[in-house]
Amino acid sequence: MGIFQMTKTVLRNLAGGPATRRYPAVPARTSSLTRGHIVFDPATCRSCSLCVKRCPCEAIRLDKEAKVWEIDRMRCIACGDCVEGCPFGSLTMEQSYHPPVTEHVVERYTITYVKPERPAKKPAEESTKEEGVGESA
Amino acid sequence: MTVNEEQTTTGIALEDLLREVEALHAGGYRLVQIGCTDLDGSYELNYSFDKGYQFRNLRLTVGPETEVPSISGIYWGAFVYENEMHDSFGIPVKGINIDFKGTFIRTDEKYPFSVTRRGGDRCQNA
Amino acid sequence: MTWTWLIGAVLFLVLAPVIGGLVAGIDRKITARMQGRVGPPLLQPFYDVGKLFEKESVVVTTAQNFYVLAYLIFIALSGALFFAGGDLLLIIFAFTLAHVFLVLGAYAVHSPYSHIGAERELIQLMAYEPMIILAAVGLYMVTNSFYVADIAVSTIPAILYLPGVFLGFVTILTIKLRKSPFDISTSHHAHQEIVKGITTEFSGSTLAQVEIAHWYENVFLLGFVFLFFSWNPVIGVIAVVVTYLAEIFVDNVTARVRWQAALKSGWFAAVLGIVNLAVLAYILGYMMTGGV
Amino acid sequence: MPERIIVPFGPQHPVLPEPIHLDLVLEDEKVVEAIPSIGYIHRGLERLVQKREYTEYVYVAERICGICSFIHALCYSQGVEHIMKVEVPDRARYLRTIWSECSRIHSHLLWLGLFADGMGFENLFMRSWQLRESVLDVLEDTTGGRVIQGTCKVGGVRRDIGQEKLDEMHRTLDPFEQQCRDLGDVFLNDDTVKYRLKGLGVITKDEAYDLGAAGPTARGSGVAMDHRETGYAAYGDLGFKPVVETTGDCYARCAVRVKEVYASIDLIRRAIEEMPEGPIDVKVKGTPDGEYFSRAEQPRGEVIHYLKGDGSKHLARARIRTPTLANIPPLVKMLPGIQLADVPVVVLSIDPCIGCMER
Amino acid sequence: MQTLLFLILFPILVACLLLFVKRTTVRYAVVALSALAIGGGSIYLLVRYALEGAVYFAAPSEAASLVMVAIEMGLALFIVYMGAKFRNYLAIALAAIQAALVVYLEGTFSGSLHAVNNLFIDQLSIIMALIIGIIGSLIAVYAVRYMETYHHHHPEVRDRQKMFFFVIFVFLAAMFGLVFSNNLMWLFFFWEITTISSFLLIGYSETEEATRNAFRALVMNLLGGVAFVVAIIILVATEATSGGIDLAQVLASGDTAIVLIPAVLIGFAGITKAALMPFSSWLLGAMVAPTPVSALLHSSTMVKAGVYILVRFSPVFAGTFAGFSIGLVGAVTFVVASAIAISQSNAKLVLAYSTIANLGLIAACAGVGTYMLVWAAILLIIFHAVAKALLFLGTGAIEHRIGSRDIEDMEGLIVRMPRMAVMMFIGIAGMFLAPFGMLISKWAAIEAFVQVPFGLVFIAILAYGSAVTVFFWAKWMGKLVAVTRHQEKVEKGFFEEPWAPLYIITGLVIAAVLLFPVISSILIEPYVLAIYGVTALMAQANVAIMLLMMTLLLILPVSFLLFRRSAKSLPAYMGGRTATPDLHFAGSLGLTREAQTRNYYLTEYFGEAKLFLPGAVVCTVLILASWVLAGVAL
Amino acid sequence: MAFLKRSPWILHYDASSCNGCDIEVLACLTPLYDVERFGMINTGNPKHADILLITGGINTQNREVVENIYEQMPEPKVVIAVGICAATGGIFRECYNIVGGIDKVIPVDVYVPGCAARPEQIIDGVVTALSILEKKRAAMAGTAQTREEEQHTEQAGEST
Repeated sequence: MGIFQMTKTVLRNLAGGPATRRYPAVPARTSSLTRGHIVFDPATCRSCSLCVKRCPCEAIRLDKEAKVWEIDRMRCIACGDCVEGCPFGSLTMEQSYHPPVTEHVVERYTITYVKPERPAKKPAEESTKEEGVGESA
Repeated sequence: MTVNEEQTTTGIALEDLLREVEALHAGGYRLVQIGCTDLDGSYELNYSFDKGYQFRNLRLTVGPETEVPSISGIYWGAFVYENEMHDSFGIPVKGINIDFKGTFIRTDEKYPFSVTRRGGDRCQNA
Repeated sequence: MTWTWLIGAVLFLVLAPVIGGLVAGIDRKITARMQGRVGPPLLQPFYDVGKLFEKESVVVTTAQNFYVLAYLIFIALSGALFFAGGDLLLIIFAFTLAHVFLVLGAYAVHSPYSHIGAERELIQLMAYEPMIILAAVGLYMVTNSFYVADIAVSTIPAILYLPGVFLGFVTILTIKLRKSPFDISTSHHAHQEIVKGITTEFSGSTLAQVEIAHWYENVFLLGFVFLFFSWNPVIGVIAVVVTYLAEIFVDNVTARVRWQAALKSGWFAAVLGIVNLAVLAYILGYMMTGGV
Repeated sequence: MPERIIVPFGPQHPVLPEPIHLDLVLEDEKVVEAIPSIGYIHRGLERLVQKREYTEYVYVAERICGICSFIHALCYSQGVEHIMKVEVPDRARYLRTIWSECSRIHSHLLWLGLFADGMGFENLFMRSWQLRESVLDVLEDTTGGRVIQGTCKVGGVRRDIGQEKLDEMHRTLDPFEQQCRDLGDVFLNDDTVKYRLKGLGVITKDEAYDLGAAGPTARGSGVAMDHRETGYAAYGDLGFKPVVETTGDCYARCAVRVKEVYASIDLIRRAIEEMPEGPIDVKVKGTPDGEYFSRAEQPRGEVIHYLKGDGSKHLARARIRTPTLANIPPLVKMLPGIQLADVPVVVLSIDPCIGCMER
Repeated sequence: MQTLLFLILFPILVACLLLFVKRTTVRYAVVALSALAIGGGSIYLLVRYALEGAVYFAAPSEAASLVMVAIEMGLALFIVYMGAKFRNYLAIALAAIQAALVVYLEGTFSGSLHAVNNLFIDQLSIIMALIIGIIGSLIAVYAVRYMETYHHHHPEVRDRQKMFFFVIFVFLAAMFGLVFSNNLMWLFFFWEITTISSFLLIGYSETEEATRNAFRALVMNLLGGVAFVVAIIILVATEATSGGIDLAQVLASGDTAIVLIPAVLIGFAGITKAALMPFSSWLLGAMVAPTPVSALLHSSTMVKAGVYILVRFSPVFAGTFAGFSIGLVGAVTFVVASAIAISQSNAKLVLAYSTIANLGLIAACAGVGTYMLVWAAILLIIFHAVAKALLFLGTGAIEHRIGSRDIEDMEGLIVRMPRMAVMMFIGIAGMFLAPFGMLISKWAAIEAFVQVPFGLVFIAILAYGSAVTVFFWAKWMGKLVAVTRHQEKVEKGFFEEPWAPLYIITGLVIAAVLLFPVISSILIEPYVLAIYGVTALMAQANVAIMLLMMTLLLILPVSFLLFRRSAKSLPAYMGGRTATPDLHFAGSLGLTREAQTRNYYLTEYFGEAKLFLPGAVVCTVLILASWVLAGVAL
Repeated sequence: MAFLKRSPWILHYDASSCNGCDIEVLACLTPLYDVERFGMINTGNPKHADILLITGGINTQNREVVENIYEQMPEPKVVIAVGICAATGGIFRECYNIVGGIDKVIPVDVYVPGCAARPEQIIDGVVTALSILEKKRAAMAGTAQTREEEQHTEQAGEST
């Protein structure tokens, strides 16, 4: 009986109701690993520019002078390499994706991280110092 | 890695190409691919064959304007690779059975991999 | 002559688009459910047509609009004649005329895809024409009249005499409703080798007209189905509903066939009808001689 | 004499999700000549090896194609690993196998859906894609991406799958296989499907071999050739027999893919069962110097990444030969003589992945 | 009676006159004037006799009969001569047999070869006379200019126009004689004249093909002629019961069993003349003749003589199995010829096949022969004659402009030759679309067959046949209306066929639909009533609906005014390929190709090679069956 | 009279994408996402389409194809660039055969980010596009109306 081979599926579908995830009403399905979009925390970034180096598609730019961190959402492939590479946890991968836009603009953040005034003994400070040197150079 | 396949690469001369390919064809090899690599000032052509996961590669080095004979008379399906070779490297291939005449891969700049061009990529977004 | 026929015609002209659109909406909803989807809103066909009227008018040649308008008018006319109780054969011929106009519209635009669609539409026309004529003849043999008005009020359960004819008619109904496996000239969803076939070049309000004509046509065809059961209106309505559901079901469980199979199926359906009618003629002849 | 119908088929065409163009010359509806024309989505990403570091190029490699994405990355990584003589940890090899097979199932289900759509079987299309979503859910849960996983890297994998998740996957495999078998039954036994597929676009075994056909196209013609037999990743441990059909028509190619779905489910099951413990990657140091023809079995057939490094951070040359390119000659041979209605079916029967092919 | 004689003799006079006219303009004047006279005469006939029923005239008999026998012998000699010249011995043999039979007839039964009334007229004759008088003479007028152009296009053909027009007018006279004869000997004489005319005109171009086809036509028609003579011999031999050679008496004869055998034989003659299967090949071969010949002889008039005689005898056929069998020959021819027409792209061959098909349909009606079917058959004769004449003439005119008679080359005619295209459109519509004539007749035929025992066979055949018909006509129509771009207009040319005949015939196609209730009530219904005592009627409501449809069709083009505004024009969809307006696109391999559309011919399924043989075999068997059945009835 | 918002018919074209976004566009049609809920139909024919969904960047070969398809769509119409390749060329931006995003050839109304864009994102993109579509329609109706009014006044002027 090969004519109505599909019958089983059709009947099951009719009986079982639609499988549709009613998206706008029900939030999108994500998992803990879902790579949605990158969120930048200007308060913790120390302008190390590791993220810029690691980004395989040059979506991130950093102007150390102006203390401006930019991300072009229209270049980002959300691979998460920058997140893995960021030593300060300034970058996080959100599970929700970035909404569509009607105009192509580069997102721009002014880095608000202020070097904490602390005695210069700890290694963390060393590194920031180094960075600072790099910046000036 | 547990890949149990051996790959052999034999360098041959241009005039031996058809004879060698004919021999492989007679030996029951199938054509896997024809590839091309741009070296400085010349091209390295790889004719790859396979029989029972035994990989054999014929290597040919030719100059920029050297005309290469088509093997599509032996392996009918070779035309895709030969057209590709012509369109991206500018190597003239003689006697392809289905010759797309430069329209197989149409690129913004002609022969993007050509060694004689070497002006760097003219990419608008670089 | 009474005025009742006019009422039937006017009611058809006014109500058929509404009913046809609703049927299309229900169809899409049920189809979606059969595919495990939610499906569009019930009124979606009306939104679609409304949308099409809002679109810019784009043509390949202005002549195409003429043919589509003629198609719409003659489809409406044949349906109106049907519900006015007219002569079935004349209605079928008017119906054919309407389709020829649609085909000509597709020819007129002179585009490869429309052209192939038009050829296929003609093949379909050729496939279902014999059966639809035989259906009319069958109803005549049972009720002794070609007039819908007479057939509709006949107290003879036509279906009992014409099971083969009805089966054949249902087969060509699949062609007419443009349902899989016979949606070869154009289909409701465009994933087809000839894009949208016959309607490829029709857009905007012209496409809306084709759609409305299709609604008219469906109501007319369902009316035709009803004729087989008209001795009992309740059963008739149920039969129409069941038939349509069966069509949706078949649409969902089959692949599209090639034109050869469509033609063969249509003609084979007609053979079914002929066999039925031959048996019927034999029985009628027997009854007559028996009566004498 | 104006004897023939000439129709431009594509590049934009509803049955072809990707652009390919055919000049169709028809007599009535019989195809007498069909010359394909490609190059609509040629990007030139082979050249990108010279701009991206060899480790970063994995991201490009997996975007050669959004369907076979994982296996492209795998093939590339294996090539680099071979050149650099990096030994990948066992767990990574198993994880790679699982993801490879997941993407094979998702690709085949996707293809079955498109194929059904090409035959005008809308409901079957919907059903195939509905099933495919459950594979995508697994992929998203384990890698974070639905179609582009981004987990393969040179030296191993970027993510691990926890035991809990592995158990869950193992549990859901049985019902999933049942659903796939129900779906497969329609493809293999439905009359209208058989009517459309049997005897269509026949390529004999010799022809297939001689034309260099790859993957299910070759296996549908009886050429028992499947690169998983060479035992890369964990295939060598798990053991594997290629699925072969002999009639060489569209039905055979369809049957091969249907049965490969079952085979893949089985492979995943065994991979989960035999999953070794251990690290998932090794640190890769240095730069590649040397060349290698890395080969792997994609859903569409054998893919070849020819990689050549010159000791710098950038590879000197990557040449990617995708299965679709190898299947173009058989396609050109299949087209003449069929009906117009069958053109999409035959074109789809080689499972063209133009994105791969054009690079 | 004077009118009758005028219509028979006047064309002969004109014919003789035309033998001496060389210049086209003069010839045109002569032909146009005589056409006016002949047309006028036939219309007068309508006015004078339409309401009178059958009227019989005792025309001079003795002398005329002698002249006829003499001419017949002369013709036989001519055929023998031609046969000898072109080595066609079959033709010689048949002509000899026929001549021998005629001599035998004259010698043995000379006493019985009298009819009280040699000429007569009734409504059927009037209809035929109108077709001959109006359509025939219009075609003759058209032919004058056409032949001039023809010779311009075909310089290799010897200019024998004088002979051509002589034969044309002799033929017209013979046709009139044929439909007015009550004496079967006379009828047979005129019958033979038409055969010879056809032979001469088919062979006009004197090419090998033309000669071969002319002989084929001749041989097949002579076969029918022999059957005709045999029928007359039988009738004369059984004069007491059958009524002899007086047509009216034969038809009125009480002993139908005896009359049936000659009727079947004459029916066979009709089948050959109407080119039903298996004799269809002569009509197809006849398409080598110049187009006006095809229009006049091979669609509108001469082949109608075949079905005319069948319709005449249908009261005899009615209710007999022999008649049923003849009807089946027609029906099978209808479906097979229609199906083969699908596979043809040559316009004239399509027209020829469609002619054969429609003659088959008429024969089917006439063979079964109930009153409704006869009514339908006569309707078919009228509508077919008008529409087909238009189509043939149109095809001829188009061929001279575009240099091809292939339907594929007629693509976009609506742009290139708008007026011609509209006329062709109307002509084609006349052949198969709803309110137009042929379809009404088919509809009537279906309604009639339903009431006949075993009519189901015919309905089934008709159902398939008309489906097939729709296919091949509609695709031709489609070619005409395709709006192609960048096509120069070729309507005006150096050689102008007169448009007037085309316009008039187009008008007639439409008028036939609008006036068909009148035609039916004045001419057909009285005829059927007179023969059967009952008649068919179209329901008033249906007539009204058809008129409504016709009106709609006439009004609809006005809607073009609506569409002129605001629509944006875009090129056709080409799969995303940019294409020029004339559909050239950049194809594979770097070639520029032109998207082409071509109709489907489905040769694999409907080809001549596939269908002709089975059709011919079935029809041959049916013809033999009709003889056997007639014999059994005796 | 905003039928347009309830019945957006989409046309999908793969400019030079890697398939990732394409299959996600197609996935939108399938039971789990079922965009037909919003009246969306994936029509393959530009002449019927309201929304053009393009994936992948522009190259020399497909530039004229994209232009052609866009031109064949009747007004009002919107273009959605799906995925980052369609927006800027994405990861292939630096390939020799990529000219750039879709907006190099035709005006783009909505950009959907993502590599590959997820079905939910595409749905959101279409929803964003709908309001633009509606605006365009209103503008079109407006101009048509003013044109008619102008004609009326002209005629009135002539008659007086």
